[in-house]
Amino acid sequence: MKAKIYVTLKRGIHDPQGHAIHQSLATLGFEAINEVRLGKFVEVDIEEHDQEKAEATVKNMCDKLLANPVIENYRYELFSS
Amino acid sequence: MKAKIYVTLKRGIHDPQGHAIHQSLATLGFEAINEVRLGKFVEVDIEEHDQEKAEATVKNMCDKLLANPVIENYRYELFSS
Amino acid sequence: MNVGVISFPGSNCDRDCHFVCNDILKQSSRLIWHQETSLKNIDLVILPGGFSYGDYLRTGAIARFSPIMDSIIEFASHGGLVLGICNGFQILLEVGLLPGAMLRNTHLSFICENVSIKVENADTPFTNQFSVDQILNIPIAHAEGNYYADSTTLSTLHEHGQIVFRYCSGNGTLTNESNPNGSLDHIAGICNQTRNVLGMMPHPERSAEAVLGSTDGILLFNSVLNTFEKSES
Amino acid sequence: MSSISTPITKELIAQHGLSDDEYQQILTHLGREPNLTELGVFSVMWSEHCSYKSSRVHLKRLPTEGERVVQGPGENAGAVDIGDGLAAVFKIESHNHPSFIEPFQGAATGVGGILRDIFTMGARPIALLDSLRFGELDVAKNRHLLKGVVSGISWYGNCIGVPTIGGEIAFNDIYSKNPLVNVFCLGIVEKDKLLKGLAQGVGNPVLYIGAKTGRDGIHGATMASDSFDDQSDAKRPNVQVGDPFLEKLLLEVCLEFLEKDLLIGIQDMGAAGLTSSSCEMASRSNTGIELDVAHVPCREPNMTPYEMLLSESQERMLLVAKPGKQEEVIAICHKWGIDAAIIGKVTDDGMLRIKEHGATVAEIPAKALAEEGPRYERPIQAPQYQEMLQSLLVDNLPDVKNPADVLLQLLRSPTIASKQWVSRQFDHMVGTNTMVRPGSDAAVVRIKGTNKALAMTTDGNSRYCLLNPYIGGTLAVAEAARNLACSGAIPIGVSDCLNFGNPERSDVMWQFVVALEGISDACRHLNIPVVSGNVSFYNETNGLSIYPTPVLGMVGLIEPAHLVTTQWFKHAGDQIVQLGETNEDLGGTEYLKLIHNREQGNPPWLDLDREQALQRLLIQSIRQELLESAHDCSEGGLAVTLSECCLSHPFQPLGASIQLDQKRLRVDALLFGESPSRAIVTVSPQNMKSFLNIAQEQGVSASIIGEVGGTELSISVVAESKTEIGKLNLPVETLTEAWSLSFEQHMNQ
Ligand SMILES: Nc1ncnc2c1ncn2[C@@H]1O[C@H](COP(=O)(O)OP(=O)(O)O)[C@@H](O)[C@H]1O
Ligand SMILES: [Mg+2]
Repeated sequence: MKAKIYVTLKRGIHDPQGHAIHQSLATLGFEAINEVRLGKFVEVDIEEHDQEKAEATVKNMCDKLLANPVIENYRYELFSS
Repeated sequence: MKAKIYVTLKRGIHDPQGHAIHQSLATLGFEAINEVRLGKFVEVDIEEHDQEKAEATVKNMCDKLLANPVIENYRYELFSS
Repeated sequence: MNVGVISFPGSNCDRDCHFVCNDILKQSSRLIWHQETSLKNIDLVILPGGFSYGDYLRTGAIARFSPIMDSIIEFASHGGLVLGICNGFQILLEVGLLPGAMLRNTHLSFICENVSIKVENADTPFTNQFSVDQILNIPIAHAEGNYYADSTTLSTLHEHGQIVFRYCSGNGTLTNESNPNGSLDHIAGICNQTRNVLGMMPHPERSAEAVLGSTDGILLFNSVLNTFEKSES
Repeated sequence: MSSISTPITKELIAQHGLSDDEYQQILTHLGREPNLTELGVFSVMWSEHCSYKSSRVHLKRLPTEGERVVQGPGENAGAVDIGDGLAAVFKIESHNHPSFIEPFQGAATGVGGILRDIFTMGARPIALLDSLRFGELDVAKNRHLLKGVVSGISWYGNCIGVPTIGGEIAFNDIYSKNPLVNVFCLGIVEKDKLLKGLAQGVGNPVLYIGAKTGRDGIHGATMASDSFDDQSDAKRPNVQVGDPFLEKLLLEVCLEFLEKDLLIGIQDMGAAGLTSSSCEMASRSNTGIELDVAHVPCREPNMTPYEMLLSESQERMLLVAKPGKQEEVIAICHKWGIDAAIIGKVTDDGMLRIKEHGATVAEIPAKALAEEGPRYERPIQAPQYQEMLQSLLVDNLPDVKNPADVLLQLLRSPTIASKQWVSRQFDHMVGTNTMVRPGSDAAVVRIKGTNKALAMTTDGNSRYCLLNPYIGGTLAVAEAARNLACSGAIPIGVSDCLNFGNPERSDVMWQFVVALEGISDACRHLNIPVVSGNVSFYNETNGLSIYPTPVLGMVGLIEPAHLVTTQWFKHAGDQIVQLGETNEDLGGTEYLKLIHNREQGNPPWLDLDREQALQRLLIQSIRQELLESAHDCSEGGLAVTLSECCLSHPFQPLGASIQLDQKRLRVDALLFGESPSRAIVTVSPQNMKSFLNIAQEQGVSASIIGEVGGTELSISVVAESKTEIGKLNLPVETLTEAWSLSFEQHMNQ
């Protein structure tokens, strides 16, 4: 299966990169923008056809490595490949 | 509206980060993984209620700033906030 | 004193730390490959600066799973002295030996220059040769030194005197201009509650010799040596 | 698709950038028609980039020998003996075009490439420098390019842990469509352990280590060929992505091989990757190499031999192991977590033979590819506009009215302003060797385990070269050497990066040949051997070539290590001495360009004997500890040089009061002219007598022009009648503001 994982900074944590993108967009003339947040997008191709097992694996991966719980949240979607 | 933008390396472009994550997952015991690719996930909050106009803006932003057309592709989704 | 400097793949200040311990401090020091698991006879563990695993994904995120890390956790839990410098600090945060996390510098760029830091706690195994409020001139070199912790963690740090170094101006005041990376509360270095684990972004090993422009950093190594010698006698 | 069956048409030949004549030569070398794979291999190896076909006959002119030379041009990098059984290994290389297409990755992979050139020689890299040219910063695109290039260099160099200790940046519109990114690297090796790109010992195993091969950077000309296009274009990205982490591992692995003495030879896979490394190693050793591409670690499925041979994936090495050592080589690679595979063996028939699962798919004499490619003596003709460029009637220009204003403008111009915005993005201290950081004439690193230090600099002034390529060439060498001398170092070797336009144009070729003559003459006179270098032609966009831009990366030796001098004023009360003479040299100056909007005139003639005397004096008096500071006088002239002496102190700027005798010169020439062979030094009062004695012995004109101290820089120009005819009075704070904030302001506009 394929997992798409989105790792984002928790609300309330200042996101310097998102902030910089926001500013650059403004100088490029994109003015009506309220906020920009930058996160990571991880695509993982897992050799597992069982949805539930795949989900457990993905969750485990995120908890262990892909996201840092002090500052980040994650969310994922699974697709059969 | 809110835009969720996914920026990924084009197929065939070497992704050292994805590769390192893949290897790390393997040493952590996640063995049945074929590939990991790392991309960016940008959330933009636009002050625009017209779907079409918002879409044009987002596309424009991606072309101009958010994605590097030489090595990256992008895709986006729009939601009313 | 026996020093063990951990080499992770991508560490690049490991040899510099080894040089200071071995050639300047004249202590026995060795590089320990991250896949080793023994810290036998080691009195001080240094997690050096660099880009372990390229800093890919997140700084320190992959290195924390190196085989040696379990031994380091064990070593620290028995009071062993652990010093994390720059990337080493980031690894200590990721593995949870120190609280908090590291974000990108607010200005986003890598920054390499000498800064002033102020000693907040001179009563640790790493800082006993300093005095409180002493101002040190010391190099930093990082893109992610913007320390973050939630407010509860921050008050705990304050309460237990865990903030060891803070960025300051040349005369010791805490100004925004003298905070090079946007770090929370100007934090440049913290220790754990038992004081035996220290993480800091500035590089004491780069300011340990007059030919390199500053010797303020050597006092940190002298402090550790002093701690060690006291515990031996 | 089978490349063997693809017919070789005229069109296909042209798409591979080969001329009819070159194709005929291929037929002669092979004694038959090439197949598509072979055509591809010839096309890359005979490209200008790999074969030096337009430059090779001229490069012979460079002096490449000297007592200290351990390895001259012809290897991955040059090497110079520095005593204590050690050699300094160094080279400079360009990555101009990739950096224009994708500034971040282009510059990053440029750093990766030059690092590999150094550590394949068995040397541990200890310093990087970068020489950059961009269009003016008021254009957003140029700022974007600069930002990308700087972060690319910073990312790669910082990550791998080699300090970027210096370099230079200059701006001119001419580089807007063709920026230059040249990177210099230096490493240290035990002299008798130097590794070379050799493939000796028939039957010895050939190994591939490092990153997997992908379809990166496969030659542009060949991409147009649809005969093998079974996938979409997107599958053949022309941009390579760097992996500094992997390169760091490769570096450590290579040094471990050296320590354990496991190798016969090694070469990095740079341009034309697998092909160039294998045929060059075989050719140098008068052997052959046989490879089976089926064993090559690949990143993507279904790669053809053609693609594998031409791929320019980064962070890969080809090596020949000593007999029986291949397993140990592989074990070390695995310890560090990198791929390694035995892909072939050394043969005795002089052929580069490529197989795929045992079946031969290409077979070419290695020498035909590496050494016997085409050589051109292209037509040379001075351009008609040359005379117009050189003619300048200074008398028609008004002399300076408000020197203070002009000085501030010069200090603010990005070419002269402080480059701290750039250099602080580079880790310039990792390795704990950096004694002099970016910001002085040359950067200095100590060599641990010895009492020596090495000074390094990169220099080149393309406007001088445009106006007079010969003088420009000599001035570049002189300035680099003078920068080293100001730090106390004796120049011991140089690596040159020759960035020029289209060599098929006779005027460009003329610039090349004449500039090279200047460089050669100056190096010969100053006794500095050229041990390595790089030629970058075709720096041209829409028919417009860049200015001729030779860049020199020069290395000097300091011994004992502590006798180092920096450019900034140290103590109030020190006397300021001008060494060398100021003449009416306004041609080609920054002043003319910035204030009068002219890039015209003849650059100042360089008297090599005088230059040498000045440098001897600097080195000798630094060794006798007579100088407190020494700063080479170059762009912006005396006024800028003095300002820099005041300002560049890392934490304590100092003022100075100066009195200059006019000596019948225009005031602008006196203050902003760029006469060569000058330096500003400071001497404490008690050392002045000894110093002036040595200056006299060496025949160098030395005049005391002022004193360090106060919070202002004041310069007063006095005529023979003792009347003051020009005056400038600026608080150091004002100068600092102009000079140190300007770059950032330009970048953030
Ligand atoms: N301008 C030059 N002056 C002296 N030597 C040069 C010059 N240009 C190239 N060389 C030498 O020619 C050889 C081939 O250079 P190059 O093709 O740039 O090497 P690489 O394969 O590492 O890219 C090297 O030994 C280099 O030092
Ligand atoms: Mg090479």
